[in-house]
Amino acid sequence: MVDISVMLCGIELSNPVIPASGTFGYGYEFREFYDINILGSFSFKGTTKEPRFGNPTPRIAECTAGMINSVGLQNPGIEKVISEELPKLKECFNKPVIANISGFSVEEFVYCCELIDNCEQVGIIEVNVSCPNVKHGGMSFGTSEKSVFEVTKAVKKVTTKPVVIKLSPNVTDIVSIAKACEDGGADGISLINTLLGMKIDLKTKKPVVANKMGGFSGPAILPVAVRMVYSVYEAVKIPIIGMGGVSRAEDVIELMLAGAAAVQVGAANLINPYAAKEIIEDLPKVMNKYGIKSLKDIIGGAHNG
Amino acid sequence: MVDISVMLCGIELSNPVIPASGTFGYGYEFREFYDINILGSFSFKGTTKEPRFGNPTPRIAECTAGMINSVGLQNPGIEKVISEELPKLKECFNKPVIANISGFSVEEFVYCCELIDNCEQVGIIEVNVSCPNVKHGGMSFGTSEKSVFEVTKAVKKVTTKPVVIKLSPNVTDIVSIAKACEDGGADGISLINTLLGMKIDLKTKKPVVANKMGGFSGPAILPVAVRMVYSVYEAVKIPIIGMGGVSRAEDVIELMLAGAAAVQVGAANLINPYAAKEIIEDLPKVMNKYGIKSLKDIIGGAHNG
Amino acid sequence: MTKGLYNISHNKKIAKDIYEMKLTGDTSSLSQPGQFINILIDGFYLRRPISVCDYDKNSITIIYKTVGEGTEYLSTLKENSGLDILVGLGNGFDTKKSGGSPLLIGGGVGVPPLYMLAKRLIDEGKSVKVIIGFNSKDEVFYEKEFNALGAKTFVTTADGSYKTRGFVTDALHLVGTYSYFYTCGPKPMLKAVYNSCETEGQFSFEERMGCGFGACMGCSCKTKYGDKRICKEGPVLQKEEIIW
Amino acid sequence: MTKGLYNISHNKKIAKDIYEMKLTGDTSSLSQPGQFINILIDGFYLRRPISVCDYDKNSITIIYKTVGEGTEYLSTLKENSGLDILVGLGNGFDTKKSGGSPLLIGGGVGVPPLYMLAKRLIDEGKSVKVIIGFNSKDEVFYEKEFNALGAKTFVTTADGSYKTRGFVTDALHLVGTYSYFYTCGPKPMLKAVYNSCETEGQFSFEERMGCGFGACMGCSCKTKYGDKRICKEGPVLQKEEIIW
Ligand SMILES: Cc1cc2nc3c(=O)[nH]c(=O)nc-3n(C[C@H](O)[C@H](O)[C@H](O)COP(=O)(O)OP(=O)(O)OC[C@H]3O[C@@H](n4cnc5c(N)ncnc54)[C@H](O)[C@@H]3O)c2cc1C
Ligand SMILES: Cc1cc2nc3c(=O)[nH]c(=O)nc-3n(C[C@H](O)[C@H](O)[C@H](O)COP(=O)(O)OP(=O)(O)OC[C@H]3O[C@@H](n4cnc5c(N)ncnc54)[C@H](O)[C@@H]3O)c2cc1C
Ligand SMILES: Cc1cc2nc3c(=O)[nH]c(=O)nc-3n(C[C@H](O)[C@H](O)[C@H](O)COP(=O)(O)O)c2cc1C
Ligand SMILES: Cc1cc2nc3c(=O)[nH]c(=O)nc-3n(C[C@H](O)[C@H](O)[C@H](O)COP(=O)(O)O)c2cc1C
Ligand code: FES
Ligand code: FES
Repeated sequence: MVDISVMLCGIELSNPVIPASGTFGYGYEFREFYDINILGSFSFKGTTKEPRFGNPTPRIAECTAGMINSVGLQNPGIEKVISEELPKLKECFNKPVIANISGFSVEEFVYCCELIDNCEQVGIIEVNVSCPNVKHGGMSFGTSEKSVFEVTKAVKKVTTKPVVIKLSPNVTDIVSIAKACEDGGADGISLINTLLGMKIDLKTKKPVVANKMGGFSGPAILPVAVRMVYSVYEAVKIPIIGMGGVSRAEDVIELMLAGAAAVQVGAANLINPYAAKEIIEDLPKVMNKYGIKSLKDIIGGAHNG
Repeated sequence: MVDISVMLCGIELSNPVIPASGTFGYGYEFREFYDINILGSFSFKGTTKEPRFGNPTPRIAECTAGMINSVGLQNPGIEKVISEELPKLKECFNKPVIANISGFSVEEFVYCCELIDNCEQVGIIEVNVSCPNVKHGGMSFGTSEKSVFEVTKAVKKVTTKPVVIKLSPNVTDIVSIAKACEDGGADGISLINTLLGMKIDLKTKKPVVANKMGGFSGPAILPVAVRMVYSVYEAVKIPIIGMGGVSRAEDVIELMLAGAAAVQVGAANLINPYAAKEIIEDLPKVMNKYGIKSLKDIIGGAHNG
Repeated sequence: MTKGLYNISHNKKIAKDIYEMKLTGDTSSLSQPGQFINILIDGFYLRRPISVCDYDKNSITIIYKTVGEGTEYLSTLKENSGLDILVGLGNGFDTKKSGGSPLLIGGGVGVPPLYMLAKRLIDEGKSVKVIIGFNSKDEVFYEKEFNALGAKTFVTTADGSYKTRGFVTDALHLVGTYSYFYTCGPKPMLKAVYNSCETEGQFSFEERMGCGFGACMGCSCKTKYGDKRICKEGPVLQKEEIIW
Repeated sequence: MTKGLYNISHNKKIAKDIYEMKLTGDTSSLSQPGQFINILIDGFYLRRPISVCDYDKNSITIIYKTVGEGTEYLSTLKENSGLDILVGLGNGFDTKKSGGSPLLIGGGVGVPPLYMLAKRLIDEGKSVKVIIGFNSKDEVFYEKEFNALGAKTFVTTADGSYKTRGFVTDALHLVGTYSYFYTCGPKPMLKAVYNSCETEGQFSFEERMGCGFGACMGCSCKTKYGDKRICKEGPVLQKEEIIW
């Protein structure tokens, strides 16, 4: 018998597989497909202070081995998520959930984290710093050491829950940014959010998505994710949640060898609603194939020797 | 009859298709496959001041819809390229060639460009600033506005040939870096070099390439290339050579709509030695399908309206 | 919703660039006309949403147009190949509101879902009239099939090469009165129908989709009753809630 | 080098995890034993390099081991499917230097290219001895085939389950004298052969490849005669030039 359980920020997960924010709604919709309690955890749709409709449609474009989305953080706002979505979720999910929080100013992040702090269903807060920092010229929070440090410090002050900062891969130096999060007191790092990408329709000769560019994810980006997890693992002591292109148990193991303590599955859920379930079920088989007894033992394994 | 010719830095190319540096050797090896004079031009293997063996092997890893290489600029050094490779090339290629130059200090770039300036076979110098800047802590030249500006200024002083700066996509703000090149006097921008990526072998549990990480290219990266070409096109007036994942005529058109004046084909040449030829042959057919009369007319077409 | 492997029992051209495909497999998750399926095509990352044209206990009929690489490839598939499909997506048309004499208006590949709808309405004892519009004669399909159901069917072609010249709305004066309408087709057509038909009615919309089952928020639209997902609370919206 | 579509005329298991495949198509670009082909496999980005085991006017035989996803998939392909292949890659073995009684030493999937080599050497009137090494009895292949050519063939298995126990070098004392040697197999084996065989000889190497035809510099190695590409100036190197 192999052991697929892992520890993440002091929480024992029955397995490392976590549906990624934005690809699993607020969870209960997937209970039509399977008992979502089999999941390690899941990260709910990016939630902001105010309700947001998000970007105009079309919001989706297809690419080779991946897709672009420009959903633009559509969500009903943190208050409604707490008053309506979490109670609905409670009925079908009895594990700690990951609350994915977004904002356009430090105050917005703080506001959401303060409210979430009281939700006992939430085990970890995942702070997505890829949104444009409206107070500082629109470059995202996640692209400067200074602003990730500030955001991390600020949210850590208002919550006792573990805070994981989710970083954008669209940066020159992911290692320094991850270190700034650690310095700010982060309890973990989520890597990676989507790559900035664009698809142009040859028929209309215009970008496919109305917002012109969007977040590129899917199997195509896995090598970038592996590289970033590997580099950050060497620089920080806090755990890393790896993601980007995971669509099978092999990819989970690859990211864990690079240094991930747990792994999120994003776009794969959209193509196959059973993706996360199938990955969990395949893990023991693939572990046996590669002589792995316990997933806990392989975290960062690619760095030895 | 459609018109597939384009202008690049004052040179008329019979078509926009240019094999990318590092995937076409010094050219004459491909004459075994077809008459390489059908190419718009081609960019020869990245050449440095000193001869280089490059990185240890394995240097190649396979990814979904792409590959990682860590060749590490293996080349016989600029002197030998000029004395041996260019004369051999002359016998099979009668068009201006693009000289791809790399270096680890500004002086090395200058040294190579000075020598190349005398080669009448060379139409354009493509300065690859993705190599680590050994004098400044190892981050590549291409990741800072200041150093691309410096390199550009320095090489422009020693050559009268058009200078195109080839940028790394592994940066937070490609637009500012491209602008710094323009400010430094660059005659064009090549976009994009490879993404930094990594692949771990589940059997050995180690990175596949000896150098651990390497340059990720192939169809998987096209959306990133399109996005960067699109963004840079809005910010600079000099022409852009687009590349990254091009493997068919449709991709050429997509990059040109985004803003590329010409397009390079990299990894595709390795999988199919006839790739560039087939793309050139397919262009008229695909142009007809999408109602395009002249390629010159579509450059940046996705920006209108 | 069910996910399963479906077998192609036929895949044949029925008009210019238009194919009819019959798939065998589990149809237990289908209930309403106007629902759709989401097809995984080898070599393409996203699934392709296609409306159910008809179904029975163990087969589904769809009609699709080859407009891009995915549908081109689909049209090359042979009988007995299998396809991974999500079945039973979307809300579908509500036949309860139809009144006694509903009008169905379809344009191009908006026509297929109306076939199952016409069948259902006729089964419910209603008198059904149909307007189906195409670009030109060689693209016309299913006129015979609608007539065979007992629905009085009017055809328009934009170039006048067959029956009434013009758009679907140009045939409205031919159909007389109707109690309600259902429509599916390209957005400009839906808009014209919205402006021309005075009864209440239902509209089926298209949108680029990430998942097709409500997970990604890729297909959202604003309505007077709040934000809806075309794939989940749609594709069918009520006339009164639509914001153009 | 030629690029073409080759037809699988058979694809059968001949030992544990070992398959023999026969491909029909243009072989005009093959000249030396020890050359290789580079196979495009559906769904994989890079081609897979595999040595030519034998060829004639219009067919090529290869033998491959299922070690990963590409070769696993290859083993599932049916007769008459087509494969896009680059043929005629690498320098191959030079038979001129062999002397009258060459020894061929192969390990695992290093054995196949030696088959064509043995054939050629015997055609040239030379007396050929062969040592082929495997992990265990169920992995042994082509012993019969080598014997049928008239080559005196010694087999080793690492676990001793068949013939001589040990590595190929453990059978060296059985073969007597030889004029020259040719070897192909895993790197540790090549190194052992290098250290054990005193005549001159040729070594066939493997390396991860980007292109297989000299364009990418992915497969370079240092030799005493300068940098070489395994795919172009190799895979066969002369003993005297090798740097380990
Ligand atoms: C609810 C719904 C029902 C549909 N029913 C039918 C039907 O019954 N018959 C039919 O022929 N077509 C139908 N369509 C349109 C059909 O989905 C597209 O024609 C098809 O996806 C095009 O795929 P492609 O690969 O050929 O085109 P490409 O343009 O190559 O596809 C690229 C991407 O864009 C998406 N896309 C392109 N056009 C559309 C579109 N019009 N709507 C949504 N996504 C699109 C594709 O799904 C794919 O992700 C329906 C669409 C929706 C949303
Ligand atoms: C010149 C040459 C001749 C060869 N001849 C034979 C032969 O006759 N029979 C045989 O069974 N094998 C031979 N090999 C090894 C064969 O190429 C690999 O076993 C095969 O590529 C593995 O593919 P995979 O998808 O199953 O493995 P994976 O590990 O999934 O492949 C991943 C990537 O690594 C590459 N790779 C993995 N192992 C090797 C290897 N040993 N050498 C080079 N690339 C590798 C693959 O080509 C692919 O790009 C030869 C290799 C070379 C270089
Ligand atoms: C449709 C869609 C919506 C997403 N929304 C969010 C979000 O709201 N918050 C967030 O942090 N990440 C969001 N992401 C990013 C994913 O959580 C994940 O980081 C990324 O997609 C990479 O993983 P993948 O390649 O497995 O999709 C979204 C991704 C997709 C595809
Ligand atoms: C094997 C290989 C070697 C390369 N060597 C160089 C080089 O020497 N100089 C350079 O500027 N780019 C080099 N590149 C980058 C390519 O020129 C190109 O920018 C990149 O691969 C993206 O294009 P592609 O996706 O079409 O391969 C190399 C790429 C590959 C795959
Ligand atoms: S397509 Fe994903 S929610 Fe509608
Ligand atoms: S594999 Fe490309 S040069 Fe040898």
